[in-house]
Amino acid sequence: MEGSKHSWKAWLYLLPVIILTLVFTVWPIINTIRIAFLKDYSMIGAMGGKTYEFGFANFSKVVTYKRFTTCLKNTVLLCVLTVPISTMLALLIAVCLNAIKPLQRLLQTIFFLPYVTNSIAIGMVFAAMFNMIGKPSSPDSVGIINNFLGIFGVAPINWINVGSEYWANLTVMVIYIVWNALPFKILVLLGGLQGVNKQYYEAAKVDGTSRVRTFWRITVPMLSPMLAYVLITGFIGGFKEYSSVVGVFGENMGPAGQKGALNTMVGFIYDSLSQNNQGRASAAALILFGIILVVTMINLYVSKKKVHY
Amino acid sequence: MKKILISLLLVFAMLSSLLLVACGGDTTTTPQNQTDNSNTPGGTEQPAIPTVDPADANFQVPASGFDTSKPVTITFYHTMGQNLNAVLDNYIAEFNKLFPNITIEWTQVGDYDDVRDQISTELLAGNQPNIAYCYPDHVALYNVAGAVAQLDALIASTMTVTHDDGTTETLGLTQEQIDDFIQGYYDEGRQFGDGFMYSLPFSKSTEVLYYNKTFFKEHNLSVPTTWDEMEALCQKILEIDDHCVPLGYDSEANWFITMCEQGKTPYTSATGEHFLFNTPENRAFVKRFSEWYAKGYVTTQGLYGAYTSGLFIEPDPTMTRSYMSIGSSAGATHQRPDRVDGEYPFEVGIAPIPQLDTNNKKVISQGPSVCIFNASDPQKVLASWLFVKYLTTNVEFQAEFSMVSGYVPVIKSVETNEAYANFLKSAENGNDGIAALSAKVCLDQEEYYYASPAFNGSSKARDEVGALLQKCLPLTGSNLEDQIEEAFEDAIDECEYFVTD
Amino acid sequence: MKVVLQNLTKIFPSRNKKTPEEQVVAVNDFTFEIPDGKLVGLLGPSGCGKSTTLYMICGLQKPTGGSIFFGEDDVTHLEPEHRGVGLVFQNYALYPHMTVKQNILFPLQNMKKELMKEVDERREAMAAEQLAAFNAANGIEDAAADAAKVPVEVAAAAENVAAEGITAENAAEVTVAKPPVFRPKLPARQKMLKELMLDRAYMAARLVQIDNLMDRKPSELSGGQQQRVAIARALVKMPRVLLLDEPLSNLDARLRLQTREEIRRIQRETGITTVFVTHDQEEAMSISDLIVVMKLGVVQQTGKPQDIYDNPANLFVAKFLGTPPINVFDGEVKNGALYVGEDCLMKLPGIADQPVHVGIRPEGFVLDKNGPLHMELVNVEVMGRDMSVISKNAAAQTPTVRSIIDSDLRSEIGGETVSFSIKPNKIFVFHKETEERLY
Amino acid sequence: MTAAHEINLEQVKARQKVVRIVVKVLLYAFLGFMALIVIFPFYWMIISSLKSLEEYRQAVPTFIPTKGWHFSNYAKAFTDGNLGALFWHTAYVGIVSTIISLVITVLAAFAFARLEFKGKNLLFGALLATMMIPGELFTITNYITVTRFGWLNTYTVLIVPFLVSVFYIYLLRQNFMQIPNELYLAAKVDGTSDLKYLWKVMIPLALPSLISITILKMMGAWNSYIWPRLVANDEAHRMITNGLRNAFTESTGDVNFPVQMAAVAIVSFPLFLVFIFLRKYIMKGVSRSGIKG
Repeated sequence: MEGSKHSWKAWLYLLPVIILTLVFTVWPIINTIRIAFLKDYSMIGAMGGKTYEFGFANFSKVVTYKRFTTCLKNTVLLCVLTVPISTMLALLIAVCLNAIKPLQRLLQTIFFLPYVTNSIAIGMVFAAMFNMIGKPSSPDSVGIINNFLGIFGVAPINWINVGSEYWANLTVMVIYIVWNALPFKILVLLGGLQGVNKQYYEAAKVDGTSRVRTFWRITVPMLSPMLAYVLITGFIGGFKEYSSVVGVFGENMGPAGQKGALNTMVGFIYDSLSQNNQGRASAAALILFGIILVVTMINLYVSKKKVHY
Repeated sequence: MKKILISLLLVFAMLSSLLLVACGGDTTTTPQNQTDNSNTPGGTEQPAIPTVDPADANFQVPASGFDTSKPVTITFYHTMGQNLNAVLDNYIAEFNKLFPNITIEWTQVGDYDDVRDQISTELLAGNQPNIAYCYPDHVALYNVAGAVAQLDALIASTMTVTHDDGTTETLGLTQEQIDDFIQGYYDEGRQFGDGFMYSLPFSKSTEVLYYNKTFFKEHNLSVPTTWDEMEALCQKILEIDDHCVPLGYDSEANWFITMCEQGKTPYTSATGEHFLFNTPENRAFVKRFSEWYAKGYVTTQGLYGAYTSGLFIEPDPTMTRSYMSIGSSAGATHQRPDRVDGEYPFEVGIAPIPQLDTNNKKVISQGPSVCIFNASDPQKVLASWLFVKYLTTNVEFQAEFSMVSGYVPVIKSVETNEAYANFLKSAENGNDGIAALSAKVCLDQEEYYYASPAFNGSSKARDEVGALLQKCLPLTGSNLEDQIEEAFEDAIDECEYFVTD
Repeated sequence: MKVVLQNLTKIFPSRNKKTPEEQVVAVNDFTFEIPDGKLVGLLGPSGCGKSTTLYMICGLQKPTGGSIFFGEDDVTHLEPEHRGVGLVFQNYALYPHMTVKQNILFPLQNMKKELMKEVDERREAMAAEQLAAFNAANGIEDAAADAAKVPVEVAAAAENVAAEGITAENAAEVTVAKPPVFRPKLPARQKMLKELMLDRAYMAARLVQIDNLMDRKPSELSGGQQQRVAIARALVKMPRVLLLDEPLSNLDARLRLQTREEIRRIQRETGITTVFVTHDQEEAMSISDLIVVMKLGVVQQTGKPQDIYDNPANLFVAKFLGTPPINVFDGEVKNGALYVGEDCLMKLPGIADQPVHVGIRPEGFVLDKNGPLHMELVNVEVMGRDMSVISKNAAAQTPTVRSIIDSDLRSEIGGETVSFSIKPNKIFVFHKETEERLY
Repeated sequence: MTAAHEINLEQVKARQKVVRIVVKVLLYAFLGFMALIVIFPFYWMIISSLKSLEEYRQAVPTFIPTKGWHFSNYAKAFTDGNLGALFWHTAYVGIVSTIISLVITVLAAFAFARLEFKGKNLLFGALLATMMIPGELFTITNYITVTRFGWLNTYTVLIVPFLVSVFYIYLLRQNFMQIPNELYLAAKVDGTSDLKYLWKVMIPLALPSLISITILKMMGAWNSYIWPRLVANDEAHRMITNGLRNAFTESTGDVNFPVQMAAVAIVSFPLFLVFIFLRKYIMKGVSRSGIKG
């Protein structure tokens, strides 16, 4: 294609996108960066005529915050656990779905349901399932999951109530996030699976390849572009996890008595925003953006190596 | 993919370079009025409210007064549900009979925090409403931008305003009207440290002690008036029913702040050093309640996982139940058990909450106030003032609103209202009159109300002390005191980290 | 390994449930025996069921009726992996993310058990050699006695070694008591297995001459090379039967000829029973030992290519084989003689008078001034050694008739008309309706 | 062939049959179990919407409503929350924003996929980078911008700021890149203009993706909450999620959950129907996009 002659046309087609992005994305980013360097900048304060000194005070304040490492640890842990698990689970479900004919359509629809279920409902359900209302020892209610585990003789576990351990909270969060992430991933991977040429499987069958080997040596490599795409977007989304923690633990971001135990980076940004400290919130957001950028770079680099086109 | 990699790097570089260019300009949105409203320093421990000269208020009544001919529209943000909106509409119709030129557009924004978030953002673009439901710390936040009108000049104004039907009223509040307000509620509008009046009380509630009257009669237990009596009572109740949790106290934050007030120990201050609650006395009562929790005397909404009223109204004796529940007086209807085949399983009694020292009785005052925002057009402020004055001083409105909402009126003269009077009388006929009973108990405690100091960040203090108590109650072990001390320091650090003047 | 198909049928149910009769009979009662070590071509127009038959032989398709035998085994309902079958797809189906070497090694990695047997046999042989060398070095006379013991000891040694756990020492006690101890030194089994697999892979690669492309990705190879990799992958596990699905259809003309020969050579060298499917009759004729001509799921004729060419069972087979294709005329048998238009071509004793199709091979025409068949000359194409005379005749079913004549006789053609006599073995007569062969 | 071989063959066939059955059973068991886990919240939403408030607030959650099936909740939800109006507002915003955004996305994707121009990759990289920034930061700055534009309490403010979704441009670009370039060159040769080519060739080929983008975009409009409440919460423009949140709060601030769940169920139903009908397209759309990463 002739480069220059066409370029004005291309820019014309891109005009709407560029204008809208400039106004509603780029300007806020610039404003965010500007504010990030104004010590404890508050928009309301600026309205009241306060002035703010320029400098890295916000960044140092964010990094030295007692619970910064907790927020970072929670975010990274949630991300590193949920993205691979949900991707692998989605892949397994997609492969099984692809392997059956009867009931396939019905199951496909069921697996898409969470996409349509309202987030308020999800939060309530998880409370009902994992909540232990009443004294732990009393027979009142130890929650549906504990009753279910009780059948197998497992003593009721204190998942999210007062005095629950970190690992129990984390498990509930992982289940919640994986449950939320599944439908879209299944959709994408199932779509990808149907795009793979059937003859590779026939060739493998003739060569007597076991199901497991076929899965690892043919299905996964063939789907690698899709998997890379799902993992990268998964990590970007994973690092911005917040609403799911609020869904399960409410504004307390942790079980009763442990406020902020499960707080995430975005949760920390919200804490600053709720105190109208936009300066510190912006600094935290930039740090988070830096982390996501680095992680995405690594992902892109790794996927370039592993992914077959 | 390689191409995208490089472009991402470039993008990051581009963004940071743009920053240096852009950082010079500062958004100089010119707010409506540019008065400096930083909190004047000073103010003692439990600050006596400094007297101010109305002439210094940031809103002065124009000489021409309120122009009843010119049409003016004012907006009102609140959190009223369906049934309360109906009451509001009736009285707006009444108000329009007096001032046909004022149109009132109200919006139910959501809960109280929604109102604060909405307004704190609208402020930035200068299109905040005219009147809004508010809590003291909301007003403190708006004041950072100097947005709330100080009412002193309006209150003091002796100008007269003529209604459509010819009758007149003084623009300001007559001394008689001021005295009609319940003192505790009225002062709430003036404890921002600078002595100016920022809000009028709208409808209030407090915390009351709901108790299982039938159970108390059966075992001839007396209603506790002090925390020591409460401790003994809980012990006795546990002996009767070891399966229960004698007391459910819904809000941990209220409990902590009320104990500070009752024990006259410092909690926060509107000026100077804000967070003062880390004192030996406070740690002591927290330790005491932690021991109560260990003995199974008490639980809270956070620790129980649901409203403790659920425990209180539990009809089935085999399930965990509570025989006392301290909660909002407005939530009386939720503290009443459902009828079991036509009959109430037990009768609910209501009493004031226990006190530390009976001659320094303190109980929290909750419920929304209303504040008026400065506006470029003074007529809007005047119209808003007239409407707010109308709602807070009109006996019929205060009566009807209280009866429907379960809140209590802010003015004493409501007792003269005949409808409200026999509403109170209905307190005798058992659970059906529970709302009336709750209102009566509130009215008895009028002079014991306290309001905590309000400053930008006081809501953070409230959240943190609530979380602090919630963390300390379940603590056990030999080094309980150290754990509590550490929790207190942690809470103070958290407050100081997030709240920056 | 001979392959026997007994009244094999395959019926695909109709697409929508409501109209069951719309079902497709892909293969209809196909009985045929593929002799061991032979190269058989399944030939027919597209949609004649040849590919379906191939897939049924390899097990990817389940037959609706009939059965398939590999030698004595009835493999009809056996999964493909247990049949020991090598399949080459039309568009190769090479795993794009694997190098050529990995592609070829892939089938072997599924056969670790069988390969391990071979590894153990090799190890036994090595152990025996070392023992013999050991005895010779230590001058043990009665080698025969030791030899007698050898199989026992070596077998024991083999198991011990195979069991890995047992050390070499106790193997020694069994053998010579006093003299120096004999210890077989054998590399680890896994390493030997790897080497065996690599050997097999390189052997297959050399067989198809792509051993220099082992580390390339399929996308970097030409069509012909990919084709050969696919064949190597099919052969590496030494299948009992090799199946090729239109192996040459994706290649350009020149490469097709060359690869055709390759396939023939490979099949000859390995002596493996091979079935390949094609719609190109020239390809089938050139390299198959036997061909099966099919039409709409029904076998028309089977046999050696030359026999079928010279002796077609019906008009379809005659038309299908041979390039340039056979010329067909509307003819008539009248009282024992065959007439095309007015020309009487030949005597046909014993065939009732009836209208017939008359097929004449292009090479069946002989220039003959007073030949019986008179044609209108259209054109002459000289193609080096022979020339193609294009002529017209009212009775011909095709607009032009093409005959191949030796180009030296170029001078004899002139003027408007040309007349031929017909070689008796190059003319066939078919029944008008059934198109069955009469003469 | 020896008899031993014969038995071995029978054995293999028998084992093969067993393996096939076992695999089938495992497959359905796994899918069934996962389906149960996925559907449970949806089931709980429906069940909660049929319970009375008291039963809902009970400490011990019940699987089946014991205190009567309250279908009245659905009627109450529809009337109290005036779902009709809310529904129309959300649908209007959803449809209009989807249509405009589709046009923009198609044009942008076409430019990125087909045309060569300086800085193309830089621009695309920049767009991708914006996906990484947590959106919460933009809300306030954008609020000031839209107020300056005077768009408050209009449909514009609900539609315009979200027209650009980088994610869908990326999806469509992948899709367009799979259409062989020769088609474009051939079209150029016979003089068809870019737009005609786009309309005649590229859009029909990428139809599945376009449909899946439309559906996913509509769902976005359905779930948006913070921005609509901030900028257009007046009666004439209130969106569903805002309407739902406080339509059922009683005077004391307690939310009547069962009725709210009923409203949520009513709202989710159309989305569910849309998915069922266009499932095939969504599947195809998404698959075609990812192959060439």
